Amino acid sequence: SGSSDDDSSSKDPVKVGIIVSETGVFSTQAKDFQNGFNAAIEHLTDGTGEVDGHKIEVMVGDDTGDAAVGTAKAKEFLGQGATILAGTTDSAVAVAVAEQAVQNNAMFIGGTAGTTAFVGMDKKVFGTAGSSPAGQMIVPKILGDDLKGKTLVTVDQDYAFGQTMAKAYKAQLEPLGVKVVSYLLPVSTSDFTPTMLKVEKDAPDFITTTWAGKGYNQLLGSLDSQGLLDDATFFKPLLLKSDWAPVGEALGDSVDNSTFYLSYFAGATGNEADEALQAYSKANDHAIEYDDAVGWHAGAMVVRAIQEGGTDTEAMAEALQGHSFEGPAGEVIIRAEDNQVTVPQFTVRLVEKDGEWGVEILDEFTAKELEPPVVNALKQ
Amino acid sequence: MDTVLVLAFTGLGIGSLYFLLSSGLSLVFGLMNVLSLAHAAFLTVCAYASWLVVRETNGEDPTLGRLLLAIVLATLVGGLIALVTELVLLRPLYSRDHFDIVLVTLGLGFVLTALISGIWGHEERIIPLPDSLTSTTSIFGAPITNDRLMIIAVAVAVFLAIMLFLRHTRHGLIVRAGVENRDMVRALGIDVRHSFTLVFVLGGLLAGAGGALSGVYLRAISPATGEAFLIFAFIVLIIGGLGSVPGAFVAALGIGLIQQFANYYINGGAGDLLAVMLMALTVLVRPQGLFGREGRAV
Amino acid sequence: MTPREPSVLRTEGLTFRAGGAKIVEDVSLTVPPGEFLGIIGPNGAGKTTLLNLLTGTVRTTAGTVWLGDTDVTRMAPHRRARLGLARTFQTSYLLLGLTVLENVRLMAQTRGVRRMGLLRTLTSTDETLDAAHAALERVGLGGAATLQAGALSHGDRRKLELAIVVAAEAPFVLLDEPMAGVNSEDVHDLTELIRRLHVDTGATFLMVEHHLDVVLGLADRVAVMHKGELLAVDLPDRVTADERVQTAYVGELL
Amino acid sequence: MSRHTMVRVGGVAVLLVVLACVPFFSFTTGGFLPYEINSPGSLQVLALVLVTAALAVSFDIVFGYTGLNSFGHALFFTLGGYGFAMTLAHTELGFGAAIGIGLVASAVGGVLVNGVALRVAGLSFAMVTLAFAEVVAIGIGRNYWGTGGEEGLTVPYRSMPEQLVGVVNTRNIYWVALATLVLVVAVALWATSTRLGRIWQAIRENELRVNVMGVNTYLAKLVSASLSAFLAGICGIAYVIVLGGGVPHMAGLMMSLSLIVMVVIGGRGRIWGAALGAAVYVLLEQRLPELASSEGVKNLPEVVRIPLSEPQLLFGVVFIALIFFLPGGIAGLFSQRRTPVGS
Amino acid sequence: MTEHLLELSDVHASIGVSHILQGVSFDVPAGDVTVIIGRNGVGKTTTLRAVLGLVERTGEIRYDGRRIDAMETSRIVREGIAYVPEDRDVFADLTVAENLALAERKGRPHRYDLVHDLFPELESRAKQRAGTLSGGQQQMVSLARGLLNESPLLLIDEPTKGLAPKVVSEVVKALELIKGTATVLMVEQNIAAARRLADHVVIMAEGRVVAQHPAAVLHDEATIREALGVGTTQGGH
Ligand SMILES: Nc1ncnc2c1ncn2[C@@H]1O[C@H](COP(=O)(O)OP(=O)(O)OP(=O)(O)O)[C@@H](O)[C@H]1O
Ligand SMILES: Nc1ncnc2c1ncn2[C@@H]1O[C@H](COP(=O)(O)OP(=O)(O)OP(=O)(O)O)[C@@H](O)[C@H]1O
Ligand SMILES: [Mg+2]
Ligand SMILES: [Mg+2]
Repeated sequence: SGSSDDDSSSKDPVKVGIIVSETGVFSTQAKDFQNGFNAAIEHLTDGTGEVDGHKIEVMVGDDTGDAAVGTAKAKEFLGQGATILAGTTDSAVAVAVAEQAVQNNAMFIGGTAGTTAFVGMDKKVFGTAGSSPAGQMIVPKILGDDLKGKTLVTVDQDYAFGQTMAKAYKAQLEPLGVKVVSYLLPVSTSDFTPTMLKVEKDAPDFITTTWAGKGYNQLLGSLDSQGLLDDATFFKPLLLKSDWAPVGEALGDSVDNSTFYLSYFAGATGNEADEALQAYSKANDHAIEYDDAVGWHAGAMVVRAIQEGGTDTEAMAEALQGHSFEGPAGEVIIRAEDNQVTVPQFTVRLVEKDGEWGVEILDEFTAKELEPPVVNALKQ
Repeated sequence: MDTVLVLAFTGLGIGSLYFLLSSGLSLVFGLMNVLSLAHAAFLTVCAYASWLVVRETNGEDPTLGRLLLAIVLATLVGGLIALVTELVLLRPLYSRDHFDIVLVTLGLGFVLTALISGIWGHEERIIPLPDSLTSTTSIFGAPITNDRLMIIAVAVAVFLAIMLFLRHTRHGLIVRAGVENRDMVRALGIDVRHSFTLVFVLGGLLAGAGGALSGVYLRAISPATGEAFLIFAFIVLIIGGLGSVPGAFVAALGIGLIQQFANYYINGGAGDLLAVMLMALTVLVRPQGLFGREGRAV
Repeated sequence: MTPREPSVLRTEGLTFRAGGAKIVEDVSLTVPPGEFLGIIGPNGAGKTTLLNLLTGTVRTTAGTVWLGDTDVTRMAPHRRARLGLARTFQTSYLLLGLTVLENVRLMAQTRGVRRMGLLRTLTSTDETLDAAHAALERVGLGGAATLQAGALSHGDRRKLELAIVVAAEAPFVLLDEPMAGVNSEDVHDLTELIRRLHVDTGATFLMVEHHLDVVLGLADRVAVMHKGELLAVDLPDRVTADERVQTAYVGELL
Repeated sequence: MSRHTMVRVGGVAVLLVVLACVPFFSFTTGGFLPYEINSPGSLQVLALVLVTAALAVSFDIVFGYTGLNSFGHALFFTLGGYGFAMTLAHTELGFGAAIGIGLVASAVGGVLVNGVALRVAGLSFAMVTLAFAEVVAIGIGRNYWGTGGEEGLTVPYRSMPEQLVGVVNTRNIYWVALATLVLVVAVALWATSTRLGRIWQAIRENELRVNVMGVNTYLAKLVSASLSAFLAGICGIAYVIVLGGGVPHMAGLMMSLSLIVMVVIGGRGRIWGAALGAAVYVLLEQRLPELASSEGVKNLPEVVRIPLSEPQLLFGVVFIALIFFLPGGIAGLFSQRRTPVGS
Repeated sequence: MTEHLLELSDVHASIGVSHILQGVSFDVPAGDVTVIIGRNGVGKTTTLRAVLGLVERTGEIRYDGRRIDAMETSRIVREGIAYVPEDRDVFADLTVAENLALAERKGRPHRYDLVHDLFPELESRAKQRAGTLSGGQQQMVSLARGLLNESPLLLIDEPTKGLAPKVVSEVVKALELIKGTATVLMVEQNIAAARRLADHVVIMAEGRVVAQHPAAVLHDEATIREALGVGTTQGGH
């Protein structure tokens, strides 16, 4: 990365490589992430795109959901002198890109990827989504008090994310006296009837799932049609808005006594960032999703890193550790010990109004309340 | 007892779906000796077709009538794509190595699947079902969802129809002979082209029905819908015996049942691995499959 | 594995059944080294099947096959071939996508090569090449060496089958209707070729053929098969004189 | 040495030198590659191209040369790559041992899987190999056996030789990829030019004929398939080195099927054809998204935009066109050695 | 009714890049048996296949006065031409009965009596898969398919090949019977059989017709030897 003194800007620019799945399975999330990111940069630099004289030069690459393409993109950007890489929803790509950043002394700020791999991975690696298991800290709060002797049934996909979730529920809830029964089923499961037969025998008080993508509709449908939700409380995280209606419909009448939680939706807090994000999105004709906030967090972290660290990645990373800031969903905390990023969450109900499904806030939980214990501290 | 019955019916349900998905493959393979790698893509396209029909005819309030209409139209779409494929892509290649046809279907599979994701994206699309299908019927006291019963009934009907077609028309004979020696069939005064087209279109219709019904079964579809079943269709074909429709029927139901019971009594997911193991065992012990004929003549 | 030179070829109670039908039934046959045995019999008598049983391309139901002192009944076809059993097929069975020369050369290189020899690279100056060319010359296909086998006419394919057997330099040669489809003038030439091969190599020959004059001209003895059974094995003129052979096989001569 | 051979050997030598020197050149390729040809981004893409070309060559041995329709080649690629990655990620055995384990895994897997699958022929063989490959793909997806699931399995960079870590060392990774290709091509060229290689070709034509010539055709096929599997294992290891970890798509159905596409595009049964087909394929796969997301394309009507943003669509169309109009693939343009003949 | 049921004039045929028939012209008189002889590889089979449109061909081919050289094979056959191919070409996977059933042409009587009379084997083996038949039995199936319909013109390629002597004479007798009702164009290597059946002889060499003779020529050793004998061993291509 050569410097050019005679440039109009007095200081070196900072190159940020954004890697997202513009094509492939996660293409909607890619747009959201970018929108949130750009909104944050615009808002936090007052539209200049400069921080203390450092111009933020953003390069965007499509990883197509393929780790090989993502890695090549990462090398391309690093080779061009990028000091920060950010983005992507696909865990396989995100981990591979983060690895490249680490090897090359660059900073990495993750996107919506559900992986836990970033926590404690390296000083310069940060998540933004407050991903699992941090996201699950909200669960005991949903379940309420006096959990002794209660039973929770979890149904998840049998792959890394689902397996992590199943473990997390056990670790978190069994000390509170909850009996946790976990079912891990193949991602390709298309018929949940046999599992439901077993769940019925467990006589659960609570049922939850993080099932995403193919099959969740079926899962919810059979929970309802087998009558399991008559006696048990159902809760689950909410993701894309386009899922709200199908989730609501699949649950039938049971939707009214089910609880959902999510990290952001437009207008969740009405704070400055929230307003700014909404304004920016409106101007750009973009419909806000939960992961617009994730992009915002990444943008805010980039701005903060440059403010404090200039172009020095060590200093950038240090500036983020232990830092907290106000995002569209409320205060975000970056823990110094393991770079755990924790975000606020909301519990909500799904309600249908005039054929449109929306959410009604039940409760808000600050990041502080939701911080998970340190499991994988950074090696100093 | 209830559990066993429910498991048996869900097993038969998924087995019937496997049959619907593999019957077209089996028919086309058995008669034309073409392993259509585009079959999975046909399924997907037809699943989307049924979704479009449901959506366009106001999916807000799904009724059984609309759904049936969607299934019928999707089936026809399957036949239509197959027709075009046969006329444009396959017909010019019959005089060539059979494998070239397999390759063309592979390419076509790429194209169709990519087209679907290009147009409608990768997200899942929901197929809303009427209550009459999502509610259950009690069979010997076990609650069975009606959509399963419908799929089982369709599978049995399709099986019988295929057997009738093979027994009572000359087309099966002509195509089998045509695969061996197309010139000789022509030299007997028979225009083989019609029969080939007909059989391939039948395969397409079956893919259409299969695609639409897998939408019903899964309640949601995505560009990967067809591909996800391909592996099971293959397993069914190998175990049942390549090209034997009764073999595919028995193997499909068998695999469906075994899968459900294994998933319940061993653990979720054991069924998939067990199915592959059964296939390996079949290959070792009886390479021609349950109903396959031993080695073709040399 | 021992034979790779003429020794006694013997079967005892050789039987093959398929689909409930007796196709070859209890055939016991002894062919002394170097003999030329003609095999005749009506269509479907089991002659080709007998050859298939000898080469192992069909699995024996009962009985035994010996090459010299070696019981080869359960041996795979390729192992029997390595013992020196070479054959032609009734309908040509060739590597149609390869050249005529490569068809023969493959046989030449397979013969006698030790396992490791398989890893030697082929060069254009290879002894197998000369052997292959020589074999092609012998059957009169010298000019067709570079053609693709698939482009040969029917009769020429029969000659290529013979060339492969020539290149095998095998002590046991099984010929299945070598003259079928060969034009009548070439029949004389090929008959002479086979006679010379037999004399030159001293190999044991078994030949199934419907051209009676060819069989009678070449064979030391003639075996007659009928409905899977061995009716008789005898000198050529005695066989043709046999009443049963006359009615079941020869019929009225044209 | 004949003149013809000398020209060929000379040509290959020049090509090798040029390829080896790529990291020292610095020019742009008009959008084919990102930035200068020796920038890390370009070298990375080129390394992927080279490794995939090697993989396609290994596949061509079994598919093009021996005529066995293997639909599960990705399995052996995965065994090598994951064997290597898992050893590094879960043990302290070190880099050398990891390579050894990767090689053994693909070799043993090759013999066992093909040993079973070769009991059936033709399209059944295709389906059986595919099913076996799917089991492994499923297992990896579900994070069985410590495979890391759909996140892949990152190789801890501290366990890799220093020379292979970091963007500055991308050129070394490029050379590893080039060496892999050279090795695989050399083995493939040698193997197919032996008598055994000729036997493979003959088996493709008519197995029974070869069998009665005295060849144990089952064994010959098994050797072909296993050698091919072993070479795929080598490519798997190189791929993991290039990517810095195992990724689940290595095992996927798409990988096996796209190998078929690559080899057919390049020309079945021609070593350099397979390599070329793979190169074209990977280059397009890597670079088309760039084109699709460029401003110029974004504003185009859908009929143009969709195909460009879905590379599979283009491959499919090109592939079909090739089968129709150029059955010998790209290599078929330059030689008529394998014109199919109806019988 | 024309005097010549089949007329070929200047017929050329190619397979791939090989130009195999290089201007074949001859006529097949109605009601008679015409036999083509010639060395292996001169194009006899290709000539029959050209008539049927089974190879790429140019030139003029008339059947019963009508041009058939642009017609699709199955059309030509339905005009009333039956074909018995050289390589038997039975459908190995189908049974004997199915093989025969495929040959049945609509609107014509099917002479199962004749066929079963000639080859009783086929009746008893109706359910056997044709691929498992012996070589000669397959030849019988192939002949039977050609004889099943009452076709005005029969194209027969080496009918006696691979048949036991007794069956050869039976086939010859059968063809003699048919001679009255149909026109036959056949390739035959068996000179004895040819002598019995032929009314006319066409001699081919190197993709051309070199002579057309009355049947008597078959008794002329010298001409026959010249047509079939010695000289270059390699056929034209
Ligand atoms: N699977 C089977 N089921 C019933 N019969 C069979 C089967 N396989 C072979 N045959 C019969 O076995 C007999 C022997 O056939 P083979 O080919 O040995 O005869 P061949 O003597 O060589 O006759 P040709 O002279 O016609 O070639 C034939 O009658 C054939 O129909
Ligand atoms: N597929 C092909 N490709 C190229 N040339 C071919 C092909 N088939 C046949 N030929 C050539 O065409 C010529 C004529 O073949 P044809 O089969 O008509 O000969 P024929 O006179 O019937 O010979 P035979 O008496 O051996 O049956 C032969 O020289 C042959 O080499
Ligand atoms: Mg025989
Ligand atoms: Mg001929």
